[in-house]
Amino acid sequence: MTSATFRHTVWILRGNPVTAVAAAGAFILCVLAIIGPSIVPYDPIASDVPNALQPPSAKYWAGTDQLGRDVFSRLVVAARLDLAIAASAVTLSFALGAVIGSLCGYIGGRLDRYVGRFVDVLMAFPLFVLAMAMVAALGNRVENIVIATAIINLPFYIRFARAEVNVRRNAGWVEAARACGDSHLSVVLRFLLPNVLPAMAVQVSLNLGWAILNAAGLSFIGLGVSAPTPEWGIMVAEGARFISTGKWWLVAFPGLALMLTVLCFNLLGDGLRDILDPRMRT
Amino acid sequence: MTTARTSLLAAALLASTALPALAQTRAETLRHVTGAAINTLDPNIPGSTREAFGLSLLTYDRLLSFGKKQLDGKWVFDLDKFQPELAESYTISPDGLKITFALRKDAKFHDGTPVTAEDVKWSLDRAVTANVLGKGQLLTGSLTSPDQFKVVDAHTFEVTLPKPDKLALANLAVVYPVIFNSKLAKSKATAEDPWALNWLKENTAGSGAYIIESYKPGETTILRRNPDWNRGSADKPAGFKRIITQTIPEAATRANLVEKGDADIVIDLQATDAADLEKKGKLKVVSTPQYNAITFVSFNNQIPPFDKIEVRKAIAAALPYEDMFKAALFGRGAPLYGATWADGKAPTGAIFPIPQPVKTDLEAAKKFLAAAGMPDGFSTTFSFNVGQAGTAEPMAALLKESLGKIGIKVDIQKLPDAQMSTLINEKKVPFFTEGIVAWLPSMDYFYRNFYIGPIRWNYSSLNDPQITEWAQAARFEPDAAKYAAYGKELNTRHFELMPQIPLWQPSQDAVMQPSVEGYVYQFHRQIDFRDLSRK
Amino acid sequence: MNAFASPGETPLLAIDDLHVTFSTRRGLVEAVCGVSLQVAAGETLGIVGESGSGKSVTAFAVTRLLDASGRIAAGKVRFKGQDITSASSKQLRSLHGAAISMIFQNPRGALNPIRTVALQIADAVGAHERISASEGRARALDLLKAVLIRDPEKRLDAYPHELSGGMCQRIMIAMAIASRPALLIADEPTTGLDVTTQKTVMDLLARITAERGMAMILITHDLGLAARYCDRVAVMQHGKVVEEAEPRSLFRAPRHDYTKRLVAASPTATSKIADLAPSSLREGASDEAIQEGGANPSGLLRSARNDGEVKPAPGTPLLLEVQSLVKRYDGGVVAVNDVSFAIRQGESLGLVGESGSGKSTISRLVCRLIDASEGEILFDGQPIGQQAARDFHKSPLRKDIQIVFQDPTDSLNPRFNAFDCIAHPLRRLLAMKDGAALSERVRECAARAGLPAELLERFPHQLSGGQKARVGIARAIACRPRLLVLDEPTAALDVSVQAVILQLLDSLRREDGMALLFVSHDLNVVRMMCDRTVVLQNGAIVEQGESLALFRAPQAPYTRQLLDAVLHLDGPGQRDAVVAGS
Amino acid sequence: MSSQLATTAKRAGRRFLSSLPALFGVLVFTFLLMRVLPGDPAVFFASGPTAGKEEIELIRKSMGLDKPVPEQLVRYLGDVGTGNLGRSLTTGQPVLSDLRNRLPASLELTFSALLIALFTAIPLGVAAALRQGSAVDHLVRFICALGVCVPTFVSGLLLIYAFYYLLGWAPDPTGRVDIFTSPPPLVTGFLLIDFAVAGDWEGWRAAARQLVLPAFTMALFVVAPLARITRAAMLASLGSDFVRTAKSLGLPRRKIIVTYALRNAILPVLTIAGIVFSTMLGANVLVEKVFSWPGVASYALDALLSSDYAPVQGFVLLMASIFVIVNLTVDVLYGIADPRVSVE
Repeated sequence: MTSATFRHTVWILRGNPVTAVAAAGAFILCVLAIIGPSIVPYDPIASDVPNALQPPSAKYWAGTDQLGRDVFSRLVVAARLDLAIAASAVTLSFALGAVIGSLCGYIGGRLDRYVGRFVDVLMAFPLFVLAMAMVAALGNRVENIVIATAIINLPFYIRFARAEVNVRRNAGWVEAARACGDSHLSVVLRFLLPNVLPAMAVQVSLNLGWAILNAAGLSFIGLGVSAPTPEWGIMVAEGARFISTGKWWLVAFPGLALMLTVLCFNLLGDGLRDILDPRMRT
Repeated sequence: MTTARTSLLAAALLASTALPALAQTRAETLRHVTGAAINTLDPNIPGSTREAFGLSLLTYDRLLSFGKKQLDGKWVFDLDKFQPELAESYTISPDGLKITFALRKDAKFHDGTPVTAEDVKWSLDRAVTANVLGKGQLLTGSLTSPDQFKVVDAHTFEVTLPKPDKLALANLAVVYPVIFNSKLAKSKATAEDPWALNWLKENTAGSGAYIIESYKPGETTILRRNPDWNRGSADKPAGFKRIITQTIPEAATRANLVEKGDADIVIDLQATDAADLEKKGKLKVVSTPQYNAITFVSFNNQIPPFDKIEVRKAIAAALPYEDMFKAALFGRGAPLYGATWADGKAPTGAIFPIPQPVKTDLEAAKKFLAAAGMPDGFSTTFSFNVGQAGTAEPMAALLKESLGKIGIKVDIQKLPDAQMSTLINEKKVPFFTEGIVAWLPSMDYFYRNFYIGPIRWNYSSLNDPQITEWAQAARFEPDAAKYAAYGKELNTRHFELMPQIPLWQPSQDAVMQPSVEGYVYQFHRQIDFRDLSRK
Repeated sequence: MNAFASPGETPLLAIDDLHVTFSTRRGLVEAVCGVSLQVAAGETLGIVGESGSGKSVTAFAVTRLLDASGRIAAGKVRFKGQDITSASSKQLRSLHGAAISMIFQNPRGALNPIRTVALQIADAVGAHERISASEGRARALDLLKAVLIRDPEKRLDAYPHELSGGMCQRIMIAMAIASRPALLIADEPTTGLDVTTQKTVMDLLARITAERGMAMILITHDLGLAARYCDRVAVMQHGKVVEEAEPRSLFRAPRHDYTKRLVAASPTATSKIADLAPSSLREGASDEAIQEGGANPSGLLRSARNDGEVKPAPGTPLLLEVQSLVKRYDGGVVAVNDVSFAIRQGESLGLVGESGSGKSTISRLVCRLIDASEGEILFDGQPIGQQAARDFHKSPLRKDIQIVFQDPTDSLNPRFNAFDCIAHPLRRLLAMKDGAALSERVRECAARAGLPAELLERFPHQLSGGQKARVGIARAIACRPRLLVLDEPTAALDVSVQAVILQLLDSLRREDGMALLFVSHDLNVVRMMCDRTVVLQNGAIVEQGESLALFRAPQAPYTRQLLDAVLHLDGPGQRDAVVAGS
Repeated sequence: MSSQLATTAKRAGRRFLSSLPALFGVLVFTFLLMRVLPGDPAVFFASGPTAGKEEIELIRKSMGLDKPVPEQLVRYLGDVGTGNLGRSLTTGQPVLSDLRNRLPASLELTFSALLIALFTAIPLGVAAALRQGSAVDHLVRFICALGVCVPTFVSGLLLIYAFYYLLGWAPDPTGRVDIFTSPPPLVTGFLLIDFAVAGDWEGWRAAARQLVLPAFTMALFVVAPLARITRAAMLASLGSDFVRTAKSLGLPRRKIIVTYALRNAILPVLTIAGIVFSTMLGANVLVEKVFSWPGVASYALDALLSSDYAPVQGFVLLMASIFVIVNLTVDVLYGIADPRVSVE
């Protein structure tokens, strides 16, 4: 980051306390994801049935679940898996979508039409049902959840990259690059792609939150990560069973974690948009 | 501004109470909520759901139905006692090969046609001939061919058996051999569909206590009382004028509904909700251990390393029974572990299942493992289906933890229901949990249907000639003492082989308004609404 | 007509020590610092200046239409004695349109794209009086007639996108005069329009203001426009009025240094490259164009003074030969229709035409960035038209044909710094590896393009327009091409910057013996820069020949029309002539 | 004007034709995906206590599963061509009639949610744009972000818990209309409309009461994208030259904001609303589940979990068709609202 960009960022953040808070939140989450397992007070997987379903107390900050496991510890440890699922799903669709979309946007023609058809087919699917079907077909393991989430995100990235490249394909600097001896492919990969990435980064941030929710939704209908791995979506889904009996902490805390995380990424995405939007620069 | 207005509108809509003038009939209406759906009106159609079976009990009559008995203070169905429905009485010939039914003379179908022996004959012929579910079931009562059914006169009907079979009568009381209005049904039959399967799937031609008023598959079914029906014990129509069955997929919502008084009865709550409602004490909670059901942890006895008895025994000694029972079921059911068998022999043989002499003993488990030649354990997967995640998930987590202590690494696999049943049918799941139910819970019935042969329900793929032989012998053993002796051998052998580890019999928690009376636990784990009435 | 409001008489508009500030991330920036101006009723005041001089901001401050970040920090603006700076929003609303109205640059954008012309004009009328829908329509028709639109009835139900830019500006004028304001502020009203359209629109404005006795403030960067249509001209620089006078005296004998430079830099029918930025004016100058010259290549001033003929000798071989070139786009649009011309080695050829004449397409065809539909291009005798543009990057001739683009901002990769931009063709075409040789070569090219070495680390958004243009030029000459295509290289630059850049290009050409294909819409510039000129209209050649001869005695009517529309700095009283003549 | 309509219609026709391959792709892809599912529906539904090989084979045969997959596909395509979508094992009914019965429920819910969302999002977005950078702007952004970060099943359950269980304001979440209210004569299948047609306002209120919570749950989730795009579009049009023109002409503020800025800003909102509608319709699986709403999505979910092919295939086809129709509608509306489109 050049110093000017840094200054600009600082200026934006000052005018945007919400984004600053979101950025801090996202940072804390990432830190938790890394060091979480080593700082939690209890083993997130070890059961302690005699102490099951304890409400929050000084001993168990967020209460205990059906098996007497400490909800707080599970929450903290789950951060890693949840972020990993979301991040890898989004990275996957981002990488594929950026390359495919850029090529389509730049080359156009038949490739664009074929890919466009494929994207149309994907878009016409009810996406959540598609994700469900894919997880059901491939088996509900973490990598399949990632793949399903990535695939249903893919069309958006392709379209986005395509549109972004399309507006730039006739820019002077693209023609200049070709006049300087770059082939079409090199123009796409070395010139256009780096230029559309920042705009797509915004999308990524917004999408991270969405990917987390998607995984949670899959968990809710039973197609999520398997027990006893702590994962927020499953914890919410399990906790939802206890709503009617007033064991609120089982759904409230994981729900809150989910919500805050998604909130952070959404606000961060919003903020990033402002930082990267050249129109905001004076 | 608009937001404010919208939410005001919302509040206004929410706050107004709009129960119409049906209130006075509310007391005569029973509202039942369930998580599942009715998918056919004829219980014989392949693929029928449990709820469809439940419905058929109301819309159709059979020749007879099960009686009831008290088990630990709870009313349950009695396999050995029958009460008349369309048959006024029956006699069994001394050699046990001929059963003669005297039909009621006043019984009429919903369209007013009298019920005759012809109708019974057509219906039972259909059950053993057509491609219907009844065929497989009636087989277990030695009812296989139309030749066995004879019309003696308009109101006398005769069934002949090749061998005296204890389950013949019981089989006539299950949901399949319902009596159709044969004239009506035949008029709807076609050349390709001589038994009117297609028509009966969406229409009823019965004489039952209730008439279908509206049927929206997967949503609601509304039943109207048949005022002329008098086949109940008291010779009068059923207790409620109307029965509404609604599908509410969310279990927590069902609990809310019954707690708020909006629903009258529900039997498929989560254990935690049932426990909570019982504690609150406002509702009547009838919690009956399902004495014809077992939840077990099963091995595929053909797949290594579970082909070794020692491995199976090791796991049986390592399961955290107490924790699993408490965490998964909240203690709601009858445990099948922790018994003591004095001489290593089963204490009784008249019934199955009986509590097993297993308990958590990690040291013993390790010894068994060592004996199996795997002192360091092994890796395996443990599967359960999504539909049972509520209880199976915590169970699996505890199992994984406990087996980890003796070196067995377990990967938990949660499979969509259809996938799980397919894999089980193909005998590809090594280690899993399932539940079984026997409609006719006699000891030999269990062994014959769940531990013999290459059939789907032989979950453990057990293939033990001894068990096969004893079970077949017990089936036609008329003498109770000898029968029990076979049973004792079988139960002992079963424990020694440990093809599965029976865990418990979960309770069926029927939660109802205090005013609802007459609930009986039925063989098909549905409510027989004909029993119910309001105080 | 009285050019100066006589003292004692209240002027129509009086701006008194106006200060306008904008809040930016660098803190407050003062865009207008102490401007005082007066406009009498019926008078036309010109405000000229380059971008950033504060001329438009002044106009927007007067009408209180500044962006949210802008604020009038001090000063008074009185309209008929009423202080606008303290007017309530209600008062402002009655002032807008009814007393003061504005017309803008980019007329199409200034109209609501999804509302018909009739409704928009009726809106303008209805803003200040109660009228029914049918009255509104009738009034709209009257106004359309007043702005001399052809077939006014038909245009009533048209949408802006269905009309040409000139027509949109007429409609804008119709809306602006709808409520009979006493003052019309025209902010660059003809920028972006073709020269011929520019003339008709300006004539219309002059006529309407004269007929209706309206005062007008004409804000423009074009001195010729101000000279022709204004009674009085104020020159602005850095938010201040540096000089104010009647146009004839202002442009004939500018007193302020900035005005002198501006006048010199504006190409006229007779000016020469060397006159554009004479060194005598550089001393003490503080504007961007001159400052940029900081790393003056030694050759620049020398060659600028040396205005000798560099025309190649008659026997010089042809470098580029374009034969019957046709470019058709999907949908049958013919952008270039049977165009043939040739350039000798070291020769400079001008390509002029209005928008849509196909001149940019030709420049890209020649550069082999796009494929021609028909025709052949010979470079140095070799046919290069057949090799697909897709593969031309592999051609050994790639480095011999380079191009400088119109918009300097658009032509630089935002993610490359200046160094990488210039080094890019060296790495690619000459396969130079990173190292001392490369950076030496980049520095050299930068120096020749007049770009100080310390700017090489900067990214495009950190450079000024002129600096970016220099980066673009340095990149284009890095491989020492034999043909340099210049696609409107100065169209996006202020005149003073344009002057310096033109000088730079001219000297580079002399030093390297490059041939130039100079594409421009500005006839004066082409005349100065090019030995020969090709005039294009609708994709076809109208006329071509020696520049001097062609401009002196144009043969084709279209060329004549173009030349007529060119504005001249000397021409007071033109306005009266126009009015009288119509 | 009429020529504009004609070009719009022509465009719509072209769009429709060009979307047919996509529909076909969806059809085939779903078919194959369902065949990849490891579950065998026959086994699952052969749940009778004595279900043996024979019964399983029977079901397989009745479903045509005994044939090779390519033949199944050809048969299926033929069936779809003749309007036969197969039969659901879960409900025992033809899929087409199931979908026909349930689609109005989903549509009514989705429409209501979209309306609620639009009526919330547009004012919010406009307010944020009018005071860009102010506390209002930040607040709107925050509210929107909050809406999208709660999973619908959580917000749905919480709303039920609060409004039905604790407060008792809402009716029991058991479907479209109180079970004791007699349904209106079937006209459109949209209860609110049918009740209104029948003049049964009591019933109308009952249906509306049922609708409020699920619709809000869904709306909560889509307010954000709509408000965000409204804000952005509104900022763009407020900063546009034509709004400046309108200001310079002294047009009333209301007219500038509504007629000039908002009417232009609504165009991108329209596009997004179309996309949102299609996504909602497919994504309201969880809401329908939580509120026992008898819609098509929960129907498909149940079918999917039991590997009941026909309903899932039918559902996906239906959703894809609706997606196409909604896109077409948006196109047509856009063509009518924006004269520029028709000349492209």
